[in-house]
Amino acid sequence: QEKTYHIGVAVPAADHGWTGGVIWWAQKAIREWQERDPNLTFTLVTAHNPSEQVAQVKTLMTKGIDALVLLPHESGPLTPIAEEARKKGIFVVCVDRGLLRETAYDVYLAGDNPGLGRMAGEQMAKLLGGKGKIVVIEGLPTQINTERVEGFKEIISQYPDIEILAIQTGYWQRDKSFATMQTLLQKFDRIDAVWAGDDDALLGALQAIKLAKRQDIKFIFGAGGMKEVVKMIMDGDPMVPITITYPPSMIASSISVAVKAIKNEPLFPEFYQNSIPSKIILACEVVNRENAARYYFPDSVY
Amino acid sequence: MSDEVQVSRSRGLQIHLFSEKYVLLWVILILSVLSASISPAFLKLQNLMNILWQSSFIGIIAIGATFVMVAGAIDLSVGSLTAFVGGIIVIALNRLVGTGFHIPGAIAFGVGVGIAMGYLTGLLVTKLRVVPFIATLGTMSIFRSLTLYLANGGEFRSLDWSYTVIGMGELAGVPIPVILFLVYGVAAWILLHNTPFGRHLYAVGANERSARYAAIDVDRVRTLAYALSGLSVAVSAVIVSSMLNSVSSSTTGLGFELDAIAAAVIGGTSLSGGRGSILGTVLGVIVLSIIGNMLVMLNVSVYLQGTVKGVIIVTAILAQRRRTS
Amino acid sequence: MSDEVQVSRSRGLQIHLFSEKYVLLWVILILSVLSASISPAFLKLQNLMNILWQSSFIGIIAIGATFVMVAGAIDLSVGSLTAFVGGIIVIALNRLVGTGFHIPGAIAFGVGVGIAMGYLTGLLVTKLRVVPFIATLGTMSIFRSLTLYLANGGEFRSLDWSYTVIGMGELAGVPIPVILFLVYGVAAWILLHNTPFGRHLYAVGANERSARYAAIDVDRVRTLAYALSGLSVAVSAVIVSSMLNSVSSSTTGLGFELDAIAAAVIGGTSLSGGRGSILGTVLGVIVLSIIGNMLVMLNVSVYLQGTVKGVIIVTAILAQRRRTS
Amino acid sequence: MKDAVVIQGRGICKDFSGVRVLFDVDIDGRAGEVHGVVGENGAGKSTLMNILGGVLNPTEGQIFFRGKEVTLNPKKARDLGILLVPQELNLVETLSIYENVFLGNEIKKFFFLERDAMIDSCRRALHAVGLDTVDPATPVEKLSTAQKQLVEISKAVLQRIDVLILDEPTATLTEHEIEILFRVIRYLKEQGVCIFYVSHRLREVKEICDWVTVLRDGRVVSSCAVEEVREEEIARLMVGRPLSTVFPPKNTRRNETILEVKGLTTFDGRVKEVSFVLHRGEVLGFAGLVGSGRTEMAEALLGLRRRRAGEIFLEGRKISISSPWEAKRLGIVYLPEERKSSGLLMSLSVRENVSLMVLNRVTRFLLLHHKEERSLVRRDVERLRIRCKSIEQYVESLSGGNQQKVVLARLIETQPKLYILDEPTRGIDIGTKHYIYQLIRDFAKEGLSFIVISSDLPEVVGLCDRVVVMRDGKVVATLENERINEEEIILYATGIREGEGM
Ligand SMILES: Nc1ncnc2c1ncn2[C@@H]1O[C@H](COP(=O)(O)OP(=O)(O)OP(=O)(O)O)[C@@H](O)[C@H]1O
Ligand SMILES: Nc1ncnc2c1ncn2[C@@H]1O[C@H](COP(=O)(O)OP(=O)(O)OP(=O)(O)O)[C@@H](O)[C@H]1O
Ligand SMILES: [Mg+2]
Ligand SMILES: [Mg+2]
Repeated sequence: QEKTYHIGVAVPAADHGWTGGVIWWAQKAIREWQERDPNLTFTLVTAHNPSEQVAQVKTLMTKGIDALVLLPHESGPLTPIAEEARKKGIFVVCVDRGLLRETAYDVYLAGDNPGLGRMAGEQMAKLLGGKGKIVVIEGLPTQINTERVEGFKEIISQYPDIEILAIQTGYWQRDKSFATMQTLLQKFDRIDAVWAGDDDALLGALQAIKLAKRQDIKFIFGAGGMKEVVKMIMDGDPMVPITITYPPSMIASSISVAVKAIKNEPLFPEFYQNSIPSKIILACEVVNRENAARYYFPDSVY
Repeated sequence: MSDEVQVSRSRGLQIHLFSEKYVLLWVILILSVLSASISPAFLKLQNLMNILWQSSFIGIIAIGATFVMVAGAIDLSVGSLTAFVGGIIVIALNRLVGTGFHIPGAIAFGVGVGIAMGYLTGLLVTKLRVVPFIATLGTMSIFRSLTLYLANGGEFRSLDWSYTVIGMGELAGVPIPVILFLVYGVAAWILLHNTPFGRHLYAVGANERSARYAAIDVDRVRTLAYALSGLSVAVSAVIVSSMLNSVSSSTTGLGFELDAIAAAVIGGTSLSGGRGSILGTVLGVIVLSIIGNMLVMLNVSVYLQGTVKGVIIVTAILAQRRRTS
Repeated sequence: MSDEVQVSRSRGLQIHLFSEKYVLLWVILILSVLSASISPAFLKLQNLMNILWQSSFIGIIAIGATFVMVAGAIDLSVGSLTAFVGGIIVIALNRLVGTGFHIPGAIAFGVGVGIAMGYLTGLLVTKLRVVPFIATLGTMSIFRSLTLYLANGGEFRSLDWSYTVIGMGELAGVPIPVILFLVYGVAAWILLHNTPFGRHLYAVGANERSARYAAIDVDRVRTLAYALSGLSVAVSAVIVSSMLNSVSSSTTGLGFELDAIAAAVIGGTSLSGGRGSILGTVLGVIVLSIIGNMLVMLNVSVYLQGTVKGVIIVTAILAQRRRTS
Repeated sequence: MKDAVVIQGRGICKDFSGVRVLFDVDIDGRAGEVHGVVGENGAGKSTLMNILGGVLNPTEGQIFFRGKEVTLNPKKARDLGILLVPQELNLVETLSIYENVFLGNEIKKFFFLERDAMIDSCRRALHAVGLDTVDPATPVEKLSTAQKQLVEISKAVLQRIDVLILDEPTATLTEHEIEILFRVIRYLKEQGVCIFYVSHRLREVKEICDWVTVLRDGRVVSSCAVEEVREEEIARLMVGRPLSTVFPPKNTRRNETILEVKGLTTFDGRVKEVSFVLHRGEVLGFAGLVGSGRTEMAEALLGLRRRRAGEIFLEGRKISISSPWEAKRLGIVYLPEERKSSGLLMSLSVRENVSLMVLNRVTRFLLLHHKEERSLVRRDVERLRIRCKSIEQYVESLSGGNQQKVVLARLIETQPKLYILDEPTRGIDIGTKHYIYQLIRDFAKEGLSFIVISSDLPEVVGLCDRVVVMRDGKVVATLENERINEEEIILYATGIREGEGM
């Protein structure tokens, strides 16, 4: 008789498009793995705040899991429970948001938020030719957002001719970003470019710009790699030249990593180490007109 | 103690500029002057239009909430119902594309669904006698979940971009949502303040027993109040979904319930029923929008926006010095 | 018609297993049997402990909310106050590290801050006469914003890991938060049901005017109810912050207010004041926790969890068939 | 037309949660007849009236309207022309007078309200009940209890009605308004309206009614023409035993002053320059018409109404009270006029209501001693003859008079230096009333002092040692000894005789 495995997947509840994408990708990976291997069972849970997530992880542990794929609501709050899980012999894959101590996870797989901010800054400088006035539509006031914005500001500060007129929040939501952009457009008569910290926010802000028929804004770009935005880039929308990936599919990769690890298989045949690397940082990639097709997943929700 | 209650109500054209009723106008004026003096762009006509625009979709929902609250109940489900009805409209629209009447057809369908859902919620409260708070907390959870399920956690995207005309279009320089808001407001005002039904809403909310003694069908009145809330949500869902030509199953409508109730309460509607007015609610929504607009205009730090907002709201209410628990 | 008010209340030791009061016990039993029959792991002692443990921090806040609601008011600020007090505790703890009394010192400080904030909110409602809904909506916004500001949007992290003992530790196999919850519940029960102050809370909530005429210092009573809510939040903040050994400024406590109010209402507390009990609230919280636990145990699809949750909550209330708007 | 039976109840029984409160009641209402219904508190009068008025359904029995059996509900009752003025007033406080009067029956044009038409007819109706100075657009919450009562009655002259049911309409009214009310009743009677009239004031019943039905413990014990019975006989039938209706002897000694009020004036002008003294062990009556400012005077004294001027001395010390809570600390307690909105905690039990002000007496080591509390409440329930199934019954389901007794019991337990009682016996049956008078006298003998505001003139005359008469917020006379009689009081209260230079 073959051994069966149970894997718990804990992610935040969808409070904006990206997290919605995470859930979609998690379900996709779960479905695909279950088709491939009937001995695998999964439980996917979503939480609205860190304490709820801790409670869910506890319940998963009681239910009995072999591996835990955890996208922590916040890093600090989930560290103790992840550590506890690991002590019980559960294989912990920590996704996207780090945990405080290395003893809390076996594998850390994440995007690079400060890197994303820096990359956005560099692209902004490049596209503007080092000169211009910009506004930033930032996200929910959280650690991730702060890291991105700080990274962005760090790069922009190296360009004395680029002025950040305002940094205001759009909460990573389309309608809120729309309203924020609408107001900023009234406040500033000349804006050269806009950076939205997220592709959902970008769509909202773009709508506001179009509606105001503002000619001064040369371009706007976001981050995330949402399919609508990738499509726009692919189709050569003049307003949206690029975006920077921060793929929600990282949850799917993490699930695969967890499966490989508990089955004691190498990551892929050509990978000569038997165990999984303990840290995997996904590079941020710039999506532009040339390479956009490779980032386009028409049936994804994000 | 209600000893110092004002003795006669201002009627008809008699206007007491300093009476309780007009405090909100003063609040709006003061906020505007403040914003304008720091950032002159605030006073641009376009910005004022934007404020009204941003008020429109919450405003219409808040009008619905006013009916429910005047009747002594509460509706927490409006936010997730907005997403649900919005999703339904987009689905219907996409199905009907090519028939030529896909936009009116989808809207009519959505409005029907909105009214039906409101009505059902009403029945839950009146016939099955579930306390309004819990009944609508339940439906809030259910509508959101069904929406997520229908969209698989993603979004509903309309296939016809011309649908955005409703949310983004203008008529003689006035955004269509603003026109809808005003028309809806006037209709609601007539209904609440000038028809027997409106009168009955007040009676039911203020004193259910008296209403019953006066041969008013209390359950029917309250159920209809919820149906009106459903209608308002549907109208708002049309605006929201057409504005962005899509509906996000996870975020559309998030927190609308709190905004709508807050607007109504700021406008003088009592949570315990029997008091409230459409004008008050409309002004309440505008106050909230002005605050939002102002925070961006004055470039207040995102971390401190909540403090500024909280302080302004409390101060605005303080200026009215009214109390109903 | 409310003429057919039930005539006698179950008293003292007399137990009517089918009376309204015990419906929640039945609900809990049925949910448990259901869960256990599908997933036997549900009945593991550890899981039942987990359920209690999960109930603890919301439960303590819900007890505070019960005081406020019995007194006819409402407190929406509990969630963000949890984050605020939690943050303050972690800051104090980090400052005091090395003094040897940093943990008790920080806790005492946090509890003090919690009570003070609750008291101030109470003054806002009673002395400045801001309607409770708006006053606490304002403070909710303000506390969250101050927390974000203090943490710069990030999180507060305690330097001493031994702090987690409170939130994660066990005593004779029982998690410490559960012990705290029980002790707090018993203390609250004594205060609400066995002291003149508790009786005054009911009086104030049942009819403010009558209470005032009966020589009760209504403002003081209500202010103290808010202070108790602040105390409860502080105790809960100790558990939450030590459980996580850190506090997230943006998400800790998010939505606690709705959970706490829902638990109290499920437990029979009226939103219009004058009715409610500690036991009811505690059972209400446990019902909510069981639902949460069950959804995970039974592996319900994430998109449909909301529907299941909503349906169960409404059904639980339906079983009680009670109505207060 | 006259004497035709309009409405008829046959074998009416009513249960409340399994407990029967009406047993096989037969009752006839004839056109052009005033039918008095009397009985002790909790006898079932209001329940019967509510059944005839369509707001309660009988558990058993039939109702016939003009010979046809009907099932009543509020709407049906209105369509048949039955109007009920309930004991506990049922006006919507936040709506205006005319809105209340037309509630559920609005005048409309197409779908819209016809405000002016409603205000006009409402004004005429108010005029008929003597409220000519009141604007129909005034919110009801600003009216005094008596005015609200009159507003309810005004509905009767507005609509075409066949049956009018008045449940204790005069409990808060003074002689002047009662006269107006009687005028209205006589007018309606001539129009052939059938009127039911519930009252504890037997003198009124003798005066206005043609027929009287006596209820005891939910059963009809007698039903006969009014001429056939004397007042004392009705009382005996009600209670089931002979009653003494003589007031206890008054206090003739004059002790030291306990309270002195000088020039009390409120901001709203309802109380002007009120001065009086109260001695220890004295019962001081306050008489006057509705709106004469007696209630306001009490409220101003307690700080519930803002004072503009005036000094208050308690036992020679100048005091300034800003809330009933402070007043209680100083030994002054107040019985509010309106029990429903200011006295009772409807959602709480008899026990919790009665013990509310004396919780400190049943507290041991900071905790409530439930057994002591219960025995304290049981004692009060017994001596005031509060009719309730248990002390855990919600006061909401008590009869009106029993609710009044609950509030009174709460006050009596406090035993302060000074009581201010506003309409203490409102709605209380004659049996208990005399017990209460005796209690007041006993307390007075022990040195407690009383201010009794009352609209019941025989009560003022029979109970009080001295009587202050107020009119338009001013004290117009202070009567002592043999000058305390109904005639004298009415002369001053109505302003026919001017004040004596006060
Ligand atoms: N809703 C109710 N639920 C339970 N019992 C009730 C209810 N209403 C009335 N009762 C009971 O019915 C009995 C008769 O009450 P009713 O109000 O008819 O008395 P009443 O003759 O009008 O007395 P009063 O003179 O005090 O007004 C009382 O014992 C009362 O407690
Ligand atoms: N002419 C009036 N117009 C409007 N309101 C009045 C008028 N007269 C009295 N009132 C109202 O009457 C209320 C108090 O008067 P009230 O009738 O209670 O005095 P009172 O002398 O105690 O009479 P009673 O106790 O017999 O009702 C006040 O709240 C006031 O608003
Ligand atoms: Mg009665
Ligand atoms: Mg009075």
